[in-house]
Amino acid sequence: MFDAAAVKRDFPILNQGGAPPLTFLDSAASSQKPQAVIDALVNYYTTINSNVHRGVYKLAVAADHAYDGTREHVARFINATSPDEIVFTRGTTEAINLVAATWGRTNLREGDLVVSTVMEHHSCFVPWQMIALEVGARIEAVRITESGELDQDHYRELLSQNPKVVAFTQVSNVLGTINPVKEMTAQAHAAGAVVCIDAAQSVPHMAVDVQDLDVDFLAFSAHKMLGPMGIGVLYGKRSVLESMPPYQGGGSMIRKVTLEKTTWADIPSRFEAGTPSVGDVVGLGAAIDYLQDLGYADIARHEHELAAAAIIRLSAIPGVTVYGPPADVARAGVVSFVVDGVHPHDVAALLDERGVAVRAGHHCAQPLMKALGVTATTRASFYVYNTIDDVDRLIEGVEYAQRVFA
Amino acid sequence: MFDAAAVKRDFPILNQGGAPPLTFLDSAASSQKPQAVIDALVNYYTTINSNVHRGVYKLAVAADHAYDGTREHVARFINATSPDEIVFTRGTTEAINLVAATWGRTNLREGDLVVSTVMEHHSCFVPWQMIALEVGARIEAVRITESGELDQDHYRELLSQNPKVVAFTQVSNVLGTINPVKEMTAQAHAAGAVVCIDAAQSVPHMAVDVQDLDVDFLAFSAHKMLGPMGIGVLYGKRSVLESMPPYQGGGSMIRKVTLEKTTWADIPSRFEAGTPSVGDVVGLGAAIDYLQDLGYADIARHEHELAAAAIIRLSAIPGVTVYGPPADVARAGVVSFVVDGVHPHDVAALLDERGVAVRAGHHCAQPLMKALGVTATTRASFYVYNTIDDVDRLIEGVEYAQRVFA
Amino acid sequence: MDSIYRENILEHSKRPQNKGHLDPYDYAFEDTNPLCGDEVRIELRVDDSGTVTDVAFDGQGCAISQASASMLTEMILGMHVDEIKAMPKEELLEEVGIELSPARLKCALLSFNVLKASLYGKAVDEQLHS
Amino acid sequence: MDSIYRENILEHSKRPQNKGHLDPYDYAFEDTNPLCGDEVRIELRVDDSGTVTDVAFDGQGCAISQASASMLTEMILGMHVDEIKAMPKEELLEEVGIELSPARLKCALLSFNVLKASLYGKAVDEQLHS
Ligand SMILES: Cc1ncc(COP(=O)(O)O)c(C=O)c1O
Ligand SMILES: Cc1ncc(COP(=O)(O)O)c(C=O)c1O
Repeated sequence: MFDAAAVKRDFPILNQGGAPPLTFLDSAASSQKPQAVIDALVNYYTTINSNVHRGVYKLAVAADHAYDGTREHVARFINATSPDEIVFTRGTTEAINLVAATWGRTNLREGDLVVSTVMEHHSCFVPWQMIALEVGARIEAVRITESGELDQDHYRELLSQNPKVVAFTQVSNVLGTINPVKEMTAQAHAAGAVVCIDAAQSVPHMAVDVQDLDVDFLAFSAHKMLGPMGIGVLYGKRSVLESMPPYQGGGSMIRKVTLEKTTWADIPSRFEAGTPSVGDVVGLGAAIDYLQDLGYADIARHEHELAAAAIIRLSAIPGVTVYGPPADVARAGVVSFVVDGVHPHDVAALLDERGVAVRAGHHCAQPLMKALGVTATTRASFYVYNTIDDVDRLIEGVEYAQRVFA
Repeated sequence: MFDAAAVKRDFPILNQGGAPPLTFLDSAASSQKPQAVIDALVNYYTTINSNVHRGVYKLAVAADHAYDGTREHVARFINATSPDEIVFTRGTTEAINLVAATWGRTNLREGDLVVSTVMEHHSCFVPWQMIALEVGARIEAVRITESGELDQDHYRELLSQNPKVVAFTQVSNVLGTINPVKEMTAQAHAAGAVVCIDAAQSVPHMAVDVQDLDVDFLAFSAHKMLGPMGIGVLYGKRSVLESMPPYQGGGSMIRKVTLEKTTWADIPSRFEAGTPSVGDVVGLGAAIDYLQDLGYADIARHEHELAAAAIIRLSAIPGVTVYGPPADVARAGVVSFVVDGVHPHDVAALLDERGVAVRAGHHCAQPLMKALGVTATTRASFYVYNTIDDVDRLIEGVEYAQRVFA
Repeated sequence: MDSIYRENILEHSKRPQNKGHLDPYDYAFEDTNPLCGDEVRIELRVDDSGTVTDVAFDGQGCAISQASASMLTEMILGMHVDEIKAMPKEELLEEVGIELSPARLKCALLSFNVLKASLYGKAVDEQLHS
Repeated sequence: MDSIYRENILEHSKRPQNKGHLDPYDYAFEDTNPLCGDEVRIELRVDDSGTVTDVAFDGQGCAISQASASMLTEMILGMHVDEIKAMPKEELLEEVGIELSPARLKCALLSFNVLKASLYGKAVDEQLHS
């Protein structure tokens, strides 16, 4: 059985004591880090630290080994066909910008169609909107249904207009919806489009197999999956990556530089200009180990249990509206809600008085807020270290907020 | 007096023991980290960690405080007029790419001139070459003199052609040359050009005052100044930054997103899309504290002492050629050399057998290698934790390499 | 810990003063706080001497932003435009009377910034970048 | 620790075998290792049956890359082109006979990759992206 209380003991920030104790329900924004990840960082800086790719001395060789070894580890983790398909970036945002700026600027032309959705995080929408505006392409967003799912009829209608690229999220950071990436990708490919997936909210919570999904690009961030901030991954299919010009220019991404002309390194180095964040890459490797030790099947089951309890109990409180798919379907552990007469921001602040950390606002999804007809929601998100007690404290906190504003 | 031996004790990686002990002479590639910086990272992840800019709960407020507080700290450190002029990036490379891609793509037109130099690191040359090629601008490189200084006559000649931008390094990562940034900037401004300075090798080693230099942009990396990998700084003059469109799209850099149109946040957020590397920013703050405690006057004196000793003793070995300014002028602690009959790579590998870590190769400065008429050099670089013993071991190692290849 | 939701905040946010619109008005401005989606619009009517005779605010947002806007309208009624221009933000914060984190400070000061912008003649469709 | 600069490496790097050029040649290719600036060019002459009758290499670089190129030329002299095509890299590495880090492995295999590319008919001005 999954023992969340034991897991929680691995996270020093959650065991600081204090009154009220911390109930951390904002992992969708950024997760906490287990001791193993912190130790990996410390170990890196106290025994390995060196720049990579260019040194012949022992530390540099060790750093290379750690860096490229983690690249292989990540490739296996998402079942890429080769470590060459793994590009390290700062995070999901940079990964998607990289695709929009290189693949996008090379392939999109005036009048072309880009398909996205109204449930996107700004990081998966704005980069495409920017490049579309720059080249004169159109961008259309798939609508959502009442229950917070993508409107597949609308999707097919947009595909019939032969978009060049389809960019959307695997899991909504507001609704918890899990989109059918595999099916949608097959349809997009049949329509001739390249598929770019925002996996920021999926990879931390479920097993992702890029070959099974058959996506062209997939992006995620270490900091949402128990790893350090400042590092993330862009997966790209070899053939697509190889066709792309570089993103940033600088050290490591070149083959030969002359004053007249520069030629580019092979993938993945071509997309990794400058000194990478080697320590954070090592930390990401430790986070993957930790998650795999727990096992994704158990993780998903545990999170669903907590989210379902939260949805059911929140919905039972008069004046509380919960958004997204219901408790009894496959969905992620993200629960957004609104309390009548109490601004979401005030709900969060009053929960904080009780030690419950949740997020309030537009969650970087303003088009979705507009579609839901709200300016903001309060969001509780669950992860491996949360327990059913945390749900109790969330519910008590919401009732407290209602009493204060009664 | 500056006590390098005491300083060295603060760096766990340099005190691991082992035989032969580690003589680390590759700080120009990436410096080691003092315990204080490692502690700052650990403290961040065990007591503060949270996403920034959007949370109302206590951790999020603490993370905001740490993040924006360090921004103020950095602003004071380089004497910017406001923290708004400090943009956090992954490092120098990303900072310069940001400028080339936003300011460059907005302001450069066909036929415009970009002035750089032959001594640039690829990170300060390739981004400008890429954007120049994209828009059809010309790029010209200032030549160097015999002693490895910029040819100021050539510079003035290029300025007379009214370049739009002048981009160069404050300190050469191969030669150790310190360029007269203030004078060159004044001349560039008189010619109507914007000035972008690569300070990757200067900020770690000398006090830099952006108002005194009057540069428009200045970039540096934390990892070369005792801080963590994965974080760096772009300084930009407020008026110039405010005129620029965003770089990457995503969370935090927006003001309002609709499906039709997005408006941008104010500076500096406009240039910081996505979750930043908050822990690494905190680590950078600790590194600045550490350097300021040591004092830049003492640091510069100490490094010059070591570099001068190395230059004099290397030059005295028959068959060894040292590049860059002589020992008795103001120069940085970077010493490049070539040993007749032994490839630079083999010199480095043989030094490594003796525990001496130096770099060999083109040092991401292929145009400079060409100008020097070599394919590669061996480079020793000194920092706060190096002692005169390290110079001894370098010299012994070079003599050993000569014996092996005799 | 001390709650920031003191009586005066709750009172003003539940029963805001001067909420609504003026027609015609002499000064008006509105802005949004991207953090929480707060929106505030302020409208003023002044007499010939420059004294505020009527004030109204509208908008939506968290209790802090709505309460502080309500308090602010009460404070400036009867003040001269020049006095308002010279008013430091601390005066409003004192009235609000609670310790605020930097993020919540933005909520509390939204109405204050909108008021100042209106007097300095910003166009209504121009956004405050504060 | 054990030095990678064993006698055989030093011997070959100081006195390389088959260094120079062939004119005419049947196969040729050259490439650069961006890491250390190593350059290797290999030229081959084969008889009608496809057996290597002459081989030459040129270039500059570290001792490992030069020595391994020198060894490689010795190994393939008299071999059939098809044999060379089938030759695994381990054969050369065994000859080199030292433990190499991944970076130095690239130095040791530069000549091997150049040789293979020449036989698979890559144009001389095409760069190997290996
Ligand atoms: C669905 C989704 N996409 C993208 C992002 C952006 O990730 P990051 O800020 O790490 O780049 C997030 C999180 O902020 C997210 O939830
Ligand atoms: C002069 C100079 N500029 C730029 C860089 C690039 O810095 P980074 O790799 O941290 O982006 C370096 C170091 O690699 C350097 O020495």
